[in-house]
Amino acid sequence: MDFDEINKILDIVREHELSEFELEREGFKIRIRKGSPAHVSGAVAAPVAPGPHYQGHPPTHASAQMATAPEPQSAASIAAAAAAAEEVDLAIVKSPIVGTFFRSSEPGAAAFVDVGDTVKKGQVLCIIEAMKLMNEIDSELDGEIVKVYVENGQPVQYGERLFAIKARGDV
Amino acid sequence: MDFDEINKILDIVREHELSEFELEREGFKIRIRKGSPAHVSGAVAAPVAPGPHYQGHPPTHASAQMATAPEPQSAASIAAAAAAAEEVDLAIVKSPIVGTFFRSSEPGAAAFVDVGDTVKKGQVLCIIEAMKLMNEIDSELDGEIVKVYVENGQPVQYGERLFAIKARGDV
Amino acid sequence: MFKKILIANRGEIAMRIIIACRELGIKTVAVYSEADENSLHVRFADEDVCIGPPRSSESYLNVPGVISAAEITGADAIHPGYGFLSESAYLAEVCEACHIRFIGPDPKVIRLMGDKSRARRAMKKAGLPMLPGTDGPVESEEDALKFSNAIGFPVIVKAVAGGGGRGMRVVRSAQELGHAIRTAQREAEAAFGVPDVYIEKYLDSPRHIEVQVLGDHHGAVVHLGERECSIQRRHQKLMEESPSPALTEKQRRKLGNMVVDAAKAVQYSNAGTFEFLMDEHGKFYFMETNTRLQVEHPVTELVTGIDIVKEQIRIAAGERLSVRQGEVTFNGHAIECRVNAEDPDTFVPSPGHISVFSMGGGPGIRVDTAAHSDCTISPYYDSMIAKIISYGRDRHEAIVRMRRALEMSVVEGVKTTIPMHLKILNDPDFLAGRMSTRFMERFTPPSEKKGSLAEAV
Amino acid sequence: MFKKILIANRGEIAMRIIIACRELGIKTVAVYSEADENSLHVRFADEDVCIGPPRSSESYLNVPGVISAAEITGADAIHPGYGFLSESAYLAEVCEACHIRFIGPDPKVIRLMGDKSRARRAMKKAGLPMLPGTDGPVESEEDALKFSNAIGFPVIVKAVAGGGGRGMRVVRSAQELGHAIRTAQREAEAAFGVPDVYIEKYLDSPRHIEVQVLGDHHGAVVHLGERECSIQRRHQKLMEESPSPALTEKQRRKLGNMVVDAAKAVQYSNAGTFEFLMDEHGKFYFMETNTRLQVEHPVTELVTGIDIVKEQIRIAAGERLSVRQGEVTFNGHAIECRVNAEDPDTFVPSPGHISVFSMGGGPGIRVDTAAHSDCTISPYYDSMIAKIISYGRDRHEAIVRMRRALEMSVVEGVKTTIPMHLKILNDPDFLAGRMSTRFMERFTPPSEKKGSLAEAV
Repeated sequence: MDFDEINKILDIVREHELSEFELEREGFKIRIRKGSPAHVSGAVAAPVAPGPHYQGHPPTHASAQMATAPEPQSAASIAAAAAAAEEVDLAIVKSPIVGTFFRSSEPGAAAFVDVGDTVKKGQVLCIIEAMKLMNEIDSELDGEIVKVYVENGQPVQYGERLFAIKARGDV
Repeated sequence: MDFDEINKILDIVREHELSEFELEREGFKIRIRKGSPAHVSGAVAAPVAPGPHYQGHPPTHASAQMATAPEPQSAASIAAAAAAAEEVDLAIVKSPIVGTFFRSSEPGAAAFVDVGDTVKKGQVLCIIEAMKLMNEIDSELDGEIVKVYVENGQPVQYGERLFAIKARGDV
Repeated sequence: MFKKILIANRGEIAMRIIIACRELGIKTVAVYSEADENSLHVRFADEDVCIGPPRSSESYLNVPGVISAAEITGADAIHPGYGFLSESAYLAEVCEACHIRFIGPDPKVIRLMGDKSRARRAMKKAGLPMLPGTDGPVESEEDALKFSNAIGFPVIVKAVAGGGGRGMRVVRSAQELGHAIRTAQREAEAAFGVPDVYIEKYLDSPRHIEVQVLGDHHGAVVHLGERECSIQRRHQKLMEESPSPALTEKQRRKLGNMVVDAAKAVQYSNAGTFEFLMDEHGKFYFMETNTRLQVEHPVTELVTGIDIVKEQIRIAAGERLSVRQGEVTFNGHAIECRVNAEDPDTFVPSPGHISVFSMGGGPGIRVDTAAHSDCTISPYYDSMIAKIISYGRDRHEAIVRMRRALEMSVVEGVKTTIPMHLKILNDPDFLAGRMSTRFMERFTPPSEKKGSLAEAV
Repeated sequence: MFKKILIANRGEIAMRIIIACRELGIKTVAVYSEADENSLHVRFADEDVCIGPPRSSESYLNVPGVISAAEITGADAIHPGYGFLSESAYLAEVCEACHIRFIGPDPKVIRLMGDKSRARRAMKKAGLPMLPGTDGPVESEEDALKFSNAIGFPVIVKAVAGGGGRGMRVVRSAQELGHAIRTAQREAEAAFGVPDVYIEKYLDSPRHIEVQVLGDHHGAVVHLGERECSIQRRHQKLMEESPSPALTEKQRRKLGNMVVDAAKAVQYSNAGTFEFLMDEHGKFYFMETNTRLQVEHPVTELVTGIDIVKEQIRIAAGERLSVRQGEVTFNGHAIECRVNAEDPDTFVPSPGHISVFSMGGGPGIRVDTAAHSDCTISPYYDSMIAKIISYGRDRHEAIVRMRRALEMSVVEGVKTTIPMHLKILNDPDFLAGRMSTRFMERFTPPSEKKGSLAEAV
């Protein structure tokens, strides 16, 4: 059972609008609850209405929809929580504008920063070109670059992740 | 058990409109719940989301709609169950046709039957006039008239309640 | 004008009639079977009466139930829609006896047109062109050959007592004729006990063209142009349009006038449709008259601007037609797609609960439906859940609008024929207006092609 | 023709433009704010780019964001819709500089028409009738009286530096004039620091009549008739129709030709609307030109059969107008109701989650919307959630169709203005076509009536 398989199961759960799915086999057990809250023994859990999703969402956006859906107690959100935990100490630098992402000041030049580099607050991390203007994106903290999300020359939207930085205190 | 098999099970769940499905065999267990949330032991009964009704129902039909809605755990169905219990020993004579309900053979004549009367199988209970034809409605069992639902001269629809009869065995 | 109309139907057409009544300020009574208790037509009518259990034969086809419902609610007219009792001369007669107005032609006309051989004789007499055929059974192979040569091959040999495709043979040359007659006779004898066969002109790939008429009770009849309904599967129309891409203005006028004359000859009143086959040379052959509103009436409404259902009601109330022939104008082009709850490939019905129902809208799109999010398509009745009708300045615009409206429609819970419609709308022959009643064969799974000859007849 | 168009808008108008692009076979790019991630326009566009946070000033009004989105997606044109950047000469100029086609008039024309006093001078020169007024501030009470007598009472005294209703006085007779000028001057001085006032003809109950034009880049301009938009509340149009019940065929032609000449005088291209006030004597006075698509364009589309948005795109791509003036025909009558998520009595916005959304359909009904069941109306933007447009052979049919379409519409989760529209549609004055911009005062709660004078100006 890997993430592909789990994703397949989650697809099934969504497609069939299941509220609960449990599968157990030798050395393996999975249980998923979705949408409506789980009422477990003794607990007085407040019921949560299922998220207001438009069901006719074209498939291309389906995953995005799922990821952004407010489903506080669903398996999907538990997975998301795990992912968040992983990044809990990381600062994510997001693009403040729409444009094209460049990692260096000009073609052929060295990248402003790379994974493993230590950066200081105010240090240029990248350039985003918009309307022929080169907008320098600075680091807002001291820390270490642990991830670069976008490839050189790729377009980025507003709010798109660019870098993950591990703050100095944690280095 | 692979995805094909799971899908087959899900088809069965959907086709039969099951709310829960559990299968266990050596080294394998699957459990599926659908639609309404799970209530497990000790749980404080939670409010259940209303069934999937068309919300735009004009008020005049609201009650009818509600009563017929498939809401296995809703308050409405509990009320219905109570009503059913009250009448559990009664035979309800419903109108087999659309027409006008008459309790006697002609204006001024005595009613065929009245509350408290004992009737025999085959005895005329009332007349329903449809297309100028007087259709006699007979009792299908021996028993006692305990209720007359419709007033003399009133129109009745198909399936509308006319009389309640307490069967002989219970008298 | 009527005060209250009972609608002896269900689904989108019941909604269509309720809409017309609302626009005319007339109260409505819905009748329904137990399966339709929560249907929109019940919700939107002013009154409603349950007339029977789910089976149509005991509810929507139940004449005493319908009449009694009209009596207890005090309705002064009945609109039968299409299907069910819409071509029931009996209902029309009972209405007459009960002093309830039947919104449709006179029962005598319904009866005449319902009897195919009498109708053909009457229409032939009234001047409509007929498919050439031997008047009676074939007497000898020689006569048959002489006749077939005269009308030209291909011809079709048909059992007089026939039906269901048995005792039928398409003959493409003189050499095959004798053998075909003998085989057909043997089949006919085996199947129906009567060996008699007759010969008729066979059209290989005809178009289905029909003409909409309206007649009032003052002797006026107008035609509202034609509809092309060649896109069919097993005689079920799937997509209709007006005007036909195959007709010239002159043909339209000629065919229309011919139909108006024929309708006048039988004193036709209210709405009706005269159906024709059109061969590749542009010649028309009368098939039959539908003495009722058709499913595809909206395409005519869009190109003429005339509300056919409201005209029906006004006519039945004794009013004069609101237009003369010279005032009927044809603008733009309209196409209708029947969205059925069916598998788009196999056409197997797909009843069930619709969780999401949203039809594309915007410019040039009309949607006639009784479906909605969170409704149930019951297995008891017709599988059509909506009609999407597109309108454009020309055929191209009507097509592209239909295409994007279908693409933007969302139905979840049941399968629909929308993907099939999109296939048709992208077919080069369809785009070029090259259609015939055999068009859908290209989309039919191979297993179904067998026996398609019989179907195509 | 363009290959890919970026739509710098949201809501129903973004959907409307996507629809036009699909019909023309052009790819689309949606831009959206973080609040609109799940909106229909994002779902139905071929590509989408998030351009900023919910606040319009940082997203839908963000010119660099819009231009960058066009650049990274390779869009070759931008359609601005209405509102937001639609009348931004700056966006049009940046587009020019970036070799992206702006779908709208030339930036110089946008700038000219956006400057009200320059626009009035240009339009006066081009022959449009203006509301009579003193060219500059009132010099003396004597001059003012002479002028007022010449143009006839009532007149309105307005602060030159004015706004918001302060420094304004309606004067109905010569006796009141002196006092009114002095009061207005004092108010103006207090409010703006400048006591200057001027005098203009005051129309008590004018109609709002506007003329739709289309101009191509080859010098051709046509008008598509007028729209009557007198049903307003605080200058917000609520219901529009075409044609106006107040215009004769002759007036329509005269007004239309006048506008075409004025548009040609400023080399107007693409779609635009010339707004007028009409007094009780049928005289027109130019107000302003909207250099963009209007919310109410569908009523014109329905009576002319011309798809204004597709024309806009074709014009911007350099094509010639698809019709000459003589080919523009007007058939039937169309009415639009703007369904807003607002309290129908107090007009307080009612954003929130829509659980059920179903608009009435059927014959003669067009629905333009980006709402659907299970969608959220965000508080950040305009409260309009749908436009229902009805079409009929005549005004009566358009009205009864609109009425039943509204009655059959279901929206749950937010309040809508549907009940208000139904009130209007049942109002005897509305039914008789007797309207003015003061029409809505009868439905306005008393607390709001104060200050309505200022609003009505």
